[in-house]
Amino acid sequence: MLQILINTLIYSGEIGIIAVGVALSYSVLRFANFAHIQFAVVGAYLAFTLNQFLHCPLVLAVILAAVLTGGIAVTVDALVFSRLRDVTPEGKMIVSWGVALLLRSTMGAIFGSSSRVFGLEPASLQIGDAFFTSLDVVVVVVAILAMILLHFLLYSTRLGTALRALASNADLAATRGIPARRMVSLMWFICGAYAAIGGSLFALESQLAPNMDLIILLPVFASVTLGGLSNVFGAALGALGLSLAQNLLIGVDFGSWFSANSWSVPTQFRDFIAVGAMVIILLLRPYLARRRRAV
Amino acid sequence: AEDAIPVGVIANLTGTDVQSSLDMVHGAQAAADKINASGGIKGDKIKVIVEDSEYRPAAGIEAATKLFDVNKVSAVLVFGGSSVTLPIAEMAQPAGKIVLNTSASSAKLGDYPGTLYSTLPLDDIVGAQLGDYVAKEGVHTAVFIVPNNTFGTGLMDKAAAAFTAHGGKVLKEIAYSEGQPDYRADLQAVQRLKPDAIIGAGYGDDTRTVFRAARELGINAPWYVAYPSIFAVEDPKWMEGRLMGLDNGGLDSPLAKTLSLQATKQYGAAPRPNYYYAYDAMTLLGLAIEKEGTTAADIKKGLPEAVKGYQGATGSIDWDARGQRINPPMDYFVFRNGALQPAPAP
Amino acid sequence: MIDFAVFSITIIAVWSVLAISLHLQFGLTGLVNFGQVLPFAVGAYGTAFAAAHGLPAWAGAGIGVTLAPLLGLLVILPASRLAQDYWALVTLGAGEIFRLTMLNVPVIAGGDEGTSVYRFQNADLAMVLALTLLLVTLLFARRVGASPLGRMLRVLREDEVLAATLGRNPFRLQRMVTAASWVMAAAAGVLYAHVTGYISPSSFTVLETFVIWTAVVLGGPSTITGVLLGTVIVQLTSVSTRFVAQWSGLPSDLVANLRLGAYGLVLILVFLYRPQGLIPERKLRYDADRL
Amino acid sequence: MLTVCDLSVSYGRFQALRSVSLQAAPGSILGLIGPNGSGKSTFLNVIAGVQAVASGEVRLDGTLVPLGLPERVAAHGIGRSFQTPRLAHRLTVFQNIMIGARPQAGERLRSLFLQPATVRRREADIQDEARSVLRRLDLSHKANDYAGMLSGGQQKLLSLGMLLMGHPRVLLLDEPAAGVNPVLIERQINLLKELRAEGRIILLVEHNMEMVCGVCDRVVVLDSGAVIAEGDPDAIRRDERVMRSYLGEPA
Amino acid sequence: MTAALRFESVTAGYGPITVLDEASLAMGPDEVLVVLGANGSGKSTVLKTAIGLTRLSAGRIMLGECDISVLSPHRRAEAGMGYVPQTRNVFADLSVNDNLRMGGFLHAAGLTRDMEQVFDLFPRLRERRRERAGDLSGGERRMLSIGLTLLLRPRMLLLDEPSSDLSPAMITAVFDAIRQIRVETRIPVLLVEQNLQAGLSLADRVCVMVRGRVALEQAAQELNREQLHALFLEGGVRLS
Ligand SMILES: Nc1ncnc2c1ncn2[C@@H]1O[C@H](COP(=O)(O)OP(=O)(O)OP(=O)(O)O)[C@@H](O)[C@H]1O
Ligand SMILES: Nc1ncnc2c1ncn2[C@@H]1O[C@H](COP(=O)(O)OP(=O)(O)OP(=O)(O)O)[C@@H](O)[C@H]1O
Ligand SMILES: [Mg+2]
Ligand SMILES: [Mg+2]
Repeated sequence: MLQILINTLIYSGEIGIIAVGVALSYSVLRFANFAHIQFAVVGAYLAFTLNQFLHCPLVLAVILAAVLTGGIAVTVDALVFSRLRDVTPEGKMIVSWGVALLLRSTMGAIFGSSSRVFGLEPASLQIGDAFFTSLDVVVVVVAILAMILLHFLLYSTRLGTALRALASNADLAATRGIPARRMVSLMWFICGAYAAIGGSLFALESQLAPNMDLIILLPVFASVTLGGLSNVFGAALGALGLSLAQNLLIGVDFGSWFSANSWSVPTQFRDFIAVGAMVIILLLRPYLARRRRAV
Repeated sequence: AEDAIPVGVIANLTGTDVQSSLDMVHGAQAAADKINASGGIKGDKIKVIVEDSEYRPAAGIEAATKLFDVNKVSAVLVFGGSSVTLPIAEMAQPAGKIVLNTSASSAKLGDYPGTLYSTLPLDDIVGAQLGDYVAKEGVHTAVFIVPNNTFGTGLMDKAAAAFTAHGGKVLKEIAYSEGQPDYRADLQAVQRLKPDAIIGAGYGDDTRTVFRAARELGINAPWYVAYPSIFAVEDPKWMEGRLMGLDNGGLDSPLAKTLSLQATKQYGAAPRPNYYYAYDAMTLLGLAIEKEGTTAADIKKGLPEAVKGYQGATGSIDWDARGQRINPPMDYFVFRNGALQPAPAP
Repeated sequence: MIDFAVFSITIIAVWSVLAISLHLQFGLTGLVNFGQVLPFAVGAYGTAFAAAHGLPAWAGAGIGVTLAPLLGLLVILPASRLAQDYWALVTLGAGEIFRLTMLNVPVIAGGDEGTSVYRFQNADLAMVLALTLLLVTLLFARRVGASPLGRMLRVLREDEVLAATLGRNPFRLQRMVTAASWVMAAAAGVLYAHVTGYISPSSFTVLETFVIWTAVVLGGPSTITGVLLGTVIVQLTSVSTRFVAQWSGLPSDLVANLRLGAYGLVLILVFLYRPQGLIPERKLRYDADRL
Repeated sequence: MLTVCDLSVSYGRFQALRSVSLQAAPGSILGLIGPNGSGKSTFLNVIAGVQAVASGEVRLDGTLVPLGLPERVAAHGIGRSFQTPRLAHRLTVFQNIMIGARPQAGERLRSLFLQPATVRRREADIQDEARSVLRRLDLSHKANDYAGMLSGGQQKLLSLGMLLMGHPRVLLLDEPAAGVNPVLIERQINLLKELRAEGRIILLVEHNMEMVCGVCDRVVVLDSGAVIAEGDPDAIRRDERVMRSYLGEPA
Repeated sequence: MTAALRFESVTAGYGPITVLDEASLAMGPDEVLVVLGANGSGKSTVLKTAIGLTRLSAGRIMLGECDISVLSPHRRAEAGMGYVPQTRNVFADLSVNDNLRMGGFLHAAGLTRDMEQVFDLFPRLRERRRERAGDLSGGERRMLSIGLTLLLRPRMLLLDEPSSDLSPAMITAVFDAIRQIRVETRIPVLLVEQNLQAGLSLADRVCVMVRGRVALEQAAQELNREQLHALFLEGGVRLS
C-alpha cells in the first residue's frame, strides 16, 4: 500500500509539472495547447544535450534547458500564436498541434528516432517494504516547489489577473494600458520552462524518445481536464487523483479479495483510466462548460 | 551489361525500433555490395531500394505496392513486426512475389509457403526452447514479463507451455504496454509473489526501464530471456550474473565476425542480429537468382536449392517445407563483467 | 506504374471520404472532432471482426456501418452540454480507448498483431468502389451544405443558443450530422480494410486523425472542393516523399521526419496566411433590392 | 393571452426575480421597465427558455410553456431578441434574416432529398419576405455583408429583423432602441404599432421613455426582481416610487 | 491654441474594408465634442481609430503636439486617453473586482481609494463586486466599463454611447459625473451619442458623420434640428 502511495506521488509529480503549464496557458489563451507537450520533450532533449555532450552538471543543465525552452516557447508565440488573434480557439488548438508536429520532427531529425538515457544511478531507499530512489525524492520535491512558486506568481501578483484579462478581451486590455505582448511572452516563457523541467524529470526517471509526447499526452490532458482546464491548482490535484486511481487499480490485488488466487487489472489498461476519468468527469460536471450567459 | 536487378527492402525508418531497422538495411546492403563487388550476378548488379513502412500495415503495403509496381522488384526483404510483415505477405502471395522475413517471428508467418521465407526461427521454436531451458536450470516457479505484442505474447505462450510441461509453475503473466516511462506499477505484483525466476522477452529501450523498476523495487530474482542481445542492461553491477538467456546461434561463425568488424568500422558500432539475418536473406536471394533467374517464379524455385548447404552469417540454415527455419543453432549467454558471456548449454 | 497509381487513387478516395465527413462535422457544424479516426476504425474493425470470426464480408460491413453512428451518438451525448474544447478532448480520448481496446483484447480481431481480411484481388474494382463511395458522400454533403439545412448548421457553428431561440433543436441537428458523417467514415473504413487486406491497431492512431485535419484545414474546412483539394495535396505529398527520398539521396529516415514536419508546417502556415484555407467559404449573395 | 405566474429566479443566494406575475393580452404592448439589474432581461430569458433556473409557470392561451427549453418555447410561437444581439457572425445579413423564418422544409433531410420542389418554393418565399424586412429596417445596402461586421446599432436592427421573420405570436423585445438612431426609433415605434394591430402580444423592455410612453398600453415596473408598480404609462410616470428608483427625477 | 486631439484626413478601417474616408476633425483642449450620425456611419470607428484599434491607412492623428498614429493602444492609454467602448466593454471572464483592478493597471497606488469612488458613483457595482462581469446585466456592464475608464485617471475621455442600456436615473448620474469631472479637471471629452437630449446637454460642439465622412461641424447652440434630421436620413442611405 505504501508502495502504491509512493508511486502515485512520483508519477503525479512528473505529470503535474507539465499539466500546470497546460492549465496556465489554457487559462490565459483559452485553448488546449498541444504544443506544450512537445515543449516538455524539447526541454528534455536540451537538458540531455547540455549534460551529456557539453558536460554541464545535471542541475545546471536542467535549469539552462528550462530557460532555453522558455525562449523557444516565446519564439513560437512571436512567430505563430501572437499573429493568430482573430482565429477561433479550435483553430488555435489545431495550430498548436501543427507546432507540436513540427517540433517533433525536428527533434527526430536531430536526435534520431531511437531513445536515450541519462544513465543516472540514484541510490535506492527503503521505508518498510516500500522502495524508492533518491531521484524520486528530488522529483517530488521539485514538483511541489515549482507548483507553490507558480501559485504565488499567479494569485499573489497582478500578473495573473492581467493575463486573464488579456485572454478575456485583448482589445479592452490594451486600452487599459496593459502591455499585452510582454505579458503573453512572459506567460509563454513560464510555460516553456515548466514543461522543460517536467520533461527533464520525466526523462531522468525513464528515458528520452521523440515519441515521448504521445505517452504523456493522455495523462496530462486528463489531469488538466479533471482540474477544470483553466485551473492551475486543479491541474496539480488532477494529476494526483489520476495517478492514484491508476496505481490503485493496477496495484491492488483484487483476486485476493474473493479467492486465494491473485488477480489484478492488467497494466495495459492503465490508459483506460486516464481517458475514462476524463469522460466521467466531463459527464458529471456540466457546469464546467456552462454556456455563455444569454443576454 | 550494366542492367541492375532491383531488390526491395522495407524497413521502418520512422516509428519504433528504428535502430535495429537501420542495422537490417545495412546488412542487406553489405550482402548486395559483396555480390556486386564480385561482378554481380552474371554481370548484373543488385540495386537495393529502401522504403519506409512506418511500422504500420497501410504504409507497409503502400511501400510494397510501390516496389512491386514501380520498381518491378521480384522480392522484398522486410523488417518489422508481424503486423507489418503479415499484410505484405498477404498481398505478395496473390501477386506471386517473394517476401524474405528478417525480423518477425509470429508463428502465423508459416502460413505463406512459397511466398514468405524467414532467415530467423519463428516464435514457436524459440519459445519452446526457452521453456525447456528454464526448466532444466532447476527453476520451479516463474513470472513472465513480456511486451504486450505478438512477439512478446507469442513467445510467452510457447515458453509457458514448455515450462509447465516440465512441471514448472507460472505464477503470473505480465504483458506490459510498450514505451511506458515507468513500469513500477506493473512489477509490484512480482514483489509479492517472490518467484524463483523471471522469464521474459523485450526490446532494448523498454527492457532498460523494466530492469530499473525491478531493481528499485528490490526484485532480485534472476532473469531468463529470449534474445538477451537485444536487451539493454540498465545497471551492470546489479545485473551481474542475473541475466541469462538463449539466442539464435551461429553469430560466432567466422563470416559473422568479419561482417561485425566491417560494420563496426563503417557505422561505429557492432550491429544487432538483424544485420546478419538481412545479410543472409540477401545472399540467399542472390544465390537463387543466380541459379534460376530474376522472376519471382525463378526465385521461388531457386531459394530451396540455394539454402542447401549454405553456411551464412547465422550458421547453417535449414528450412522446412514452409520455408521456415528449423533446428536453428542456439547460443546461451550469461551477463558477467558488464557484457554477455557465452554460457554452456543446459 | 499503373497499379501503384490505381492503389494511390483508391487510398486518396478513401481519405477524401473521411475528409468530407469531417467537413460536415467541423466545417459546417463546428464540432471539433479530434477522434475522427474512431468511426473509420470501427468500420475497419467491423470487417476485421467478421473476418476473424468467419462471418461473411457483408456482415462485417453491416456491423461497422451500424455500430459507428451508434457509438457516435454515445460519444456526442455529453456534447449537448460541453464546450467545444472539451468535446475535442472527449473524442480524442474515445478514439484512443477504442484503439487500446482493440490492442489489448485480442479476441475481437487479433490484438496487436491484427488480422487479415478479404482483400480485393482486382485493384481496378477497388478503385471504382472507392470512387463511387466518394461520389455518393460528395453529392450528399453538397446537397446538405447548399440547403437551408446547411445554413442552419452554420448557425450552430456560430451560436447554438441562437439556433435554439429560433426554434431549432441544436442537439438534434448535431446528432444527425454526427450519425451521417460517422456512417460515411465507417464506410470508408470498411473499404479501407478490404483494400489493404489487413487491419491492426497501429493504423488508427491519433496521428491519422491529424492527417485528416491537416487536409481539411489546408483546403478550407467549409467547402467541399476545399477539403478534396486538401486531401489530394496531403496524400500526394505523402506518396511523393517515397520518390523524393530516392531522388534526393537524403537518408530515408530524415525524409520521413521531414514529411511529418511538413504536415505541421502546413497547418501553421495555412492559419497564418489563409485562415479560411486554400478555398474559403464563398459568400452566398442575394439580390436584396429585387421586388 | 400570455400569463406569467409567480416567477422566481435565483443565482446562488442572489434573488434576481421574486415571484413576478403579469398578464398580456393579444393586441397589446406591455412595457417592462426598471433600474439596471432589476431583472428585466432575466424575466424575458425565463419566458424564452434560455434561463433554466426558475420556479413558477408561464401559460400561453392556457397551455403551459415549458421552462428551460428554448427550442420548445419557440415552437409555441414565442420569440426573443437579445439586449446584446446574437447573430451568426460569419453568415451574411441576408442569411441571418432568412434563418429567422420557420418552419423550413429544407431543414429536414427527408424533404431535402425527396421533395426538392417544395424546398425550392419555400426558399423563394422566404427570400421575398427577407427582402421586405430588410428594407423596413433600412439594412438592404448591407444585405451581403457579414453580420459580424455591422455596427452596434445595425446588429440590433438585424436581430429584430430575424425575430420578425418567424412571425411569433409573442415578441419579447430587449431594448430594441438602445444604440439605434432617432429616425429609426420612430420607425420602430410605427412597426410595433402595426404588430399590435395584427394582434400580437409584445413585451417591451426599454429605457427610452419616449418610446415606452409612445407605444405601451400598460407598463410594469420591476425593482430588485419584484414588481413595484403597474399601470398605464402616464400613471407610472407620476408614481413616486418609480420616480425615485428609476426616473431619477425629484418627487 | 492647439487642439487636444486632431484627425488630419484620416483614412481607416478594418482589414480590407475602409470605413473612415479622409475624415478630419479637431477637438479643443477643454471641449466636449459630440459625434452624431446614423447607424453605421462610422462614429465608433472614429473612437477606435483615436485609441488605435483600427487599421490606419492614411492621414495622421495628433495628440496635442504629438503624432500618435503609430503608437500601440496601450501607449495611448498611458498617454492619458480613456476609452469606453460601445460593445465588448468589460472583461467578461473576470469578477467585477478584478475588472476594476485591471482598469487601474497603470495606477496601482491608491487603487483602493479610486475603487471606492467608482463604487460611490455606481452603488449597484458594489453589491455585485464578486460577480463574474459576463453575468452582469447590460446596464451594469456599461457602468463597469465607465468605472474601468475612470480608474485610468484619464486626461481625455473617449466615450462611445455611455448612455445606452442605462436607466434614465443612471444616465443623469453618469452625465452629472462627467460634468463634475470637467469642473474639477477640465479634460476634453469626445462623446458619441444617439440620445440627442443627453448628448446635447453636455456638448460644446457637434459633428455629424455621414458614411465615414464628417458632414457637419458646428457649435452646439447653432445646431438646427431639421438639418440634423436630414443628415440622419442621409446617413441611413438610400431611402425609398
Ligand atoms: N448568470 C448569472 N449569475 C449571477 N447573476 C446574474 C446572472 N444573470 C443575471 N444576474 C444578475 O441578475 C440581475 C438582473 O439581471 P438582468 O439582466 O435581468 O437585469 P436587467 O433588468 O435586464 O438590467 P439592464 O436594464 O441593465 O439590462 C443583475 O444584477 C445581474 O447581475
Ligand atoms: N469589425 C468590423 N469589420 C468590418 N466592418 C466593420 C466592422 N465594424 C464596423 N464595420 C463597418 O463600419 C461601418 C461603421 O461602423 P461603426 O461601428 O463605426 O458605426 P457607428 O456609427 O458607430 O454605428 P452605430 O450607431 O450603429 O454604433 C459600418 O458600415 C460597419 O458595417
Ligand atoms: Mg437587460
Ligand atoms: Mg457605434
